[in-house]
Amino acid sequence: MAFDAYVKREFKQVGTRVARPDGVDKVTGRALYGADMVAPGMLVGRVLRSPHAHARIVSIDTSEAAAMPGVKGIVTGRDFSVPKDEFLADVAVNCLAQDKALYDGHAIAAVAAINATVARDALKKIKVEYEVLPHVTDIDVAAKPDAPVVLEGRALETVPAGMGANVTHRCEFGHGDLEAGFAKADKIVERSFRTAATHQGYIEPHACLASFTTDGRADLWVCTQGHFYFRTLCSEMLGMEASQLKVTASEIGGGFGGKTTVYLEPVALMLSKKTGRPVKMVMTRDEVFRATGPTVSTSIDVKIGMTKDGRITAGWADMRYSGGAFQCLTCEMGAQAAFAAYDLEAVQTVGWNVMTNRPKEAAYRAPGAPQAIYAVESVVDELCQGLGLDPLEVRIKNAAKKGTKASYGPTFDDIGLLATLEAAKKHPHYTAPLAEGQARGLSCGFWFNFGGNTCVTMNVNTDGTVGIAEGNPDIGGSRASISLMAAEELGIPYEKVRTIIADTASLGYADTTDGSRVTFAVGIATINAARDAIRKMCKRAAMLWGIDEDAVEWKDGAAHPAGPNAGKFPPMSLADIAAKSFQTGGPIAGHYEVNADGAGVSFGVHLCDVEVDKETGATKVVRYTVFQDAGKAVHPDYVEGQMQGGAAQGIGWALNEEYIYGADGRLQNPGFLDYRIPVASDLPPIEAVILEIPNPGHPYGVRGVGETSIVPPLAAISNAISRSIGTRLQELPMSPPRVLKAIKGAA
Amino acid sequence: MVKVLLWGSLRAHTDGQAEVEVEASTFKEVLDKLAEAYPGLRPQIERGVSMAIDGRIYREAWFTRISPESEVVVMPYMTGG
Amino acid sequence: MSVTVSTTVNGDSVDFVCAPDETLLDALRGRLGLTGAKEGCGTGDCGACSVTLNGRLVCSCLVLAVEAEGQEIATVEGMAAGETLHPLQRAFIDHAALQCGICTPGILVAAKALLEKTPDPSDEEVRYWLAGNLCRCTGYDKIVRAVQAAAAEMRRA
Amino acid sequence: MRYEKPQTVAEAARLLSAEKGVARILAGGTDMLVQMKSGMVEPDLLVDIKALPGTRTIVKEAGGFRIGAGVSGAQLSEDADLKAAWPGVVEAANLIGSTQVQGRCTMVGNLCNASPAADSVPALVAAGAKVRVAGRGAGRDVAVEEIPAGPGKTKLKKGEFITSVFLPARGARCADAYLRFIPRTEMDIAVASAAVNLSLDEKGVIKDARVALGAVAPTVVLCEPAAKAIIGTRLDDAALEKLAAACSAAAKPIDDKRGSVEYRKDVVGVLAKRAARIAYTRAGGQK
Repeated sequence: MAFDAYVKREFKQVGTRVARPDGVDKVTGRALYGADMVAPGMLVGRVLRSPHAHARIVSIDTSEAAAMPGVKGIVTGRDFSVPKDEFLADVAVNCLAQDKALYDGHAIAAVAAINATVARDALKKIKVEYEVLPHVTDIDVAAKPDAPVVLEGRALETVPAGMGANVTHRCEFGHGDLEAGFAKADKIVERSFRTAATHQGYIEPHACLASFTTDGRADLWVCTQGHFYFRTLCSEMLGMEASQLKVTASEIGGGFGGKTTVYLEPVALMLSKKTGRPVKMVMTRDEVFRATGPTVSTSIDVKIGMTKDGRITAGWADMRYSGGAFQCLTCEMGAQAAFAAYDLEAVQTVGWNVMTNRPKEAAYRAPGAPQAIYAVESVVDELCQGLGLDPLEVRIKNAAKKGTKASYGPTFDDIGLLATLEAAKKHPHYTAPLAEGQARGLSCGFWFNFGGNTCVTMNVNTDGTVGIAEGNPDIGGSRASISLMAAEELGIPYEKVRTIIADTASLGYADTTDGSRVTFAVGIATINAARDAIRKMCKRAAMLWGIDEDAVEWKDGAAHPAGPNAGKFPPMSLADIAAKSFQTGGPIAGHYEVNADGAGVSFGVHLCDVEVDKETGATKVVRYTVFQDAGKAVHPDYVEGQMQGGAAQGIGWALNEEYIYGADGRLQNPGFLDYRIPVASDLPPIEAVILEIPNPGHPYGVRGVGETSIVPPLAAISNAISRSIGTRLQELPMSPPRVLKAIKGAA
Repeated sequence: MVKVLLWGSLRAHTDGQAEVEVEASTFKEVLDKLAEAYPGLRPQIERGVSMAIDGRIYREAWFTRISPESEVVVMPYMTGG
Repeated sequence: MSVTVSTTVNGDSVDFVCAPDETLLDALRGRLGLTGAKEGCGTGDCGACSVTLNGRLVCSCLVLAVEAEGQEIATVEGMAAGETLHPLQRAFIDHAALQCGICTPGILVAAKALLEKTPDPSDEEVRYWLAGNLCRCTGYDKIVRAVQAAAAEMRRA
Repeated sequence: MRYEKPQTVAEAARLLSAEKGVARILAGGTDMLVQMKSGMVEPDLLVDIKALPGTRTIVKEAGGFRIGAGVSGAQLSEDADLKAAWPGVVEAANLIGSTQVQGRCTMVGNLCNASPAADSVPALVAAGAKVRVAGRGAGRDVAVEEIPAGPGKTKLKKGEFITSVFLPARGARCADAYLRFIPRTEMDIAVASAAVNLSLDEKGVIKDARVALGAVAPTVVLCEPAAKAIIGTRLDDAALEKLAAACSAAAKPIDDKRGSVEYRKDVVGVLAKRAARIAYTRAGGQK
């Protein structure tokens, strides 16, 4: 049974702001990230990448490079057999191109050499003959029947006949009678939006160290969000058995979804296999931007009808997403999320995927939702402006709540949207006077959250301390949260618990750190592993007391005689029981394995004030407040951190971040200089208001919090800008040239 | 019998019906019966689907019990970042 | 053709051999095993490799290792005095000013340089001083608070 | 690659002219190392000029300031006299890159990197600054605007390099200012920029002015019509509008990832107006 019901309780430790266990390592420079590991005899691997957006690879001549002193091995796509499974095949082809280079930066070949200089020089000696093909990077152009075809034959059965070959998927959601709904509206607004592809922008580039031995075993040290999934992908690509590949997750320098798939890792393993030496590969920042994880770029039409008093009568959206040069199903998430915040009688969303000569999409924090909700929330806001209605009241009036039939199908259980809206309404920010030239915007946001496969082993040490092994790389402080939940359940101090992330050989499978799942799902496993250990400890106490094990209960970190024996013996603490464990049957450990469900959806509301320089089009965010339903906040500091961090990424997306392609199909801004993520001086303080509406699907009421916060900023800022300049932009980012153009266009 | 709600684009394979009925008592049985009764749904079911049962989303839990009065909604396989 | 460099790192005299075009960052990480400074971009845009060179805050990816000859380098590894963390290091833990932590060493070195020059900075001064240190996780809010808390503590000391 | 750190100008000149391959100067390195990393430049010889006499100091000379070619932005900001005399030049130099980059970057490097968007260059041009060029022969002093030849190119000959920049003496009622536009608050390359240097008479009328524009042409633009637009005025609104129009007209920018032609032409005028107001106020003019 994969479902653990919430039971109301008073927490002693959960909810406190303890120091994170990896804190000292991280402030002293001791923490080891992907690029920080070395191995004796290690070689350096580098990748040769396509300078073309789309080209047939006629030939690759590696002979000259291979003959260079210091070059120990070279691999190309031919060294890998392409898996039969289409999804895996795409991942493999993305790691090393087969017959075509599909985007600027697509990996073509890789070299292992004695040092970085030799490796770099060797790349220059690899001769690749390309037949340059027509390319397409714009989604609307790519969707046309006469567009250059990125890959043939990739359309699913979902695509109607007559579409262009780049259109690979269609999905549709919704309910009710749209026509009747629009007929009831007093005002209908229909608009088209475009959003640029953005990058997760983690500061740590992808890095790994692979070591393959001649007996077919391998070790991989890698910065990843999911080392178990990396093991699956790499072992399939290298034709290995999973048990022969041990993957260890390094500390991870940010992921946000972008480190959920492999790029360098199978290549490093293959180079190590070929050379018989450990191979380290680290991407440059340029490679990170050109070849890894941007979001989908989108083109979205939205139509919404509203009555004079602010009731939404119907909502419709058609959203084209491009996940780059491969099949991509993210449009499904966007099409489901678009209207999730509203209680609607008639709603329909249609999602499409269109291939373009861009890098393969990787998940980015609530993948697909920010774009869809930006478009919907912009139109809702325009309706409020047009009808002279308060945008917060309109959202309260139409808010999805318990019993609402969600636009994506199910009926909502307990959800926190109304609570966040009411909190925003009561907050001083909403009524604070605005300075001259400032304007306020708001938006709702939504994300599903997931659970997934999780294993936890909890070892009770003989000195009364507890070690936890879990399988999810810690991106934002999850070891602290897991230790807190263990301490709470066991009734021992937080300081007595140490949580580590086990390698793939030491623990059962864990799904990737994604879908805002870790505190939720690992939490369930941890609490249950603790309960398992407690059962065992009660049994040991019963043996020591010579009473029936059912007559023992656990409270405040100790076994107590209960029932007829109550009070007969002094309580026996965890440390007392642990100290005698060798004499009572051996070491004590608790275990739990689960594929957790019941994560519970999450809503947020963001309020922001902006100031637009009407002569330059520059937007300054002057005040920002995030309201989010977090369920029980296990470690409030890191819950706030997720809310603030997501907001900051959303602000960057709204204002300046974008993939810019030239007419030649090459990425123009593959660096932090021109891919402009927010810097400290760009942002105001970001206030985070946590609402704790317990998730009925978690024993402590925990909900995922990591993703929802990136969803609302796009529309919140757009809505504020539109109120500041008196006209609405329909394209992201709202960079100064676009804003100035809109101002001039409106004048 | 369980009423199963299908998302819009799946209805092409059920003669336009948004809701179909199958004889099933678990997640897995729902999918098996759907694939049997509506072969057009098979490719999507093989790609993976989630299922919301009484408002809670399950990704793979084949043996989750479903009662005749349960609200059952088939959804695409959920992914996150 | 390699060059021998004699320099001082965190108060210790060290020698290493490097290529003439090798960056100080690569030498610190690769030759001296000081991996606290991180390479986030290699072009001076992210600040993760921040160190001080004769007390001046620099990106070690934009300094050649040979330029360190006879100079004094300070890195994050030199911030704590034995078991005692620097007030900034403690404040970053106490205020949850890090999530993934990859930018943390660079930010700590930069913030230390700020507080040595400006013991009582405004929030705006902190934000502008740290504009060259990208953090993608936190939205900077808790970082600014942690720097201010450490600054207050250091002023009291 | 060879790395050399000569102790004399003569030795540096000898090294540079003797090199048959690609020779480059290393001062702050904040552009050079980026170019080396990207493979844009692969020097055979790198001559570090920071050990040459006078390259690390700011010295008063003839009432003005001689600033060594190795003086960092951070050093400039710490010189109170220089800041008081040439606030626009110092603020322009201090806009280059981050705090970290300020620890190393130099105005001469900014000039010789020859980016049209270099922040310190319009301010130096507006200031009427001169650089001292060394080479095999005798040194010569050259106006800053004579150095850039186009994006990435200077008019320096093989073996020549700049050892210092000279900012002239200031009289009363003089001031300069520099503004640039970037999308973020920091860390970007200028999309457009404007420097204004002016002097007032006792009544607050502008006697003399120099206006220089950045990032709107292949090289810095010394915009005489813009200066004329404000000379003889008290910087009234009409004069400011004329100034902006003259700057927009003189701008011959390109469309690129950082901005469009139209945007740059607009914004350069806005910046010139704002910079002029700052300079005017600094010079003691009343608005």
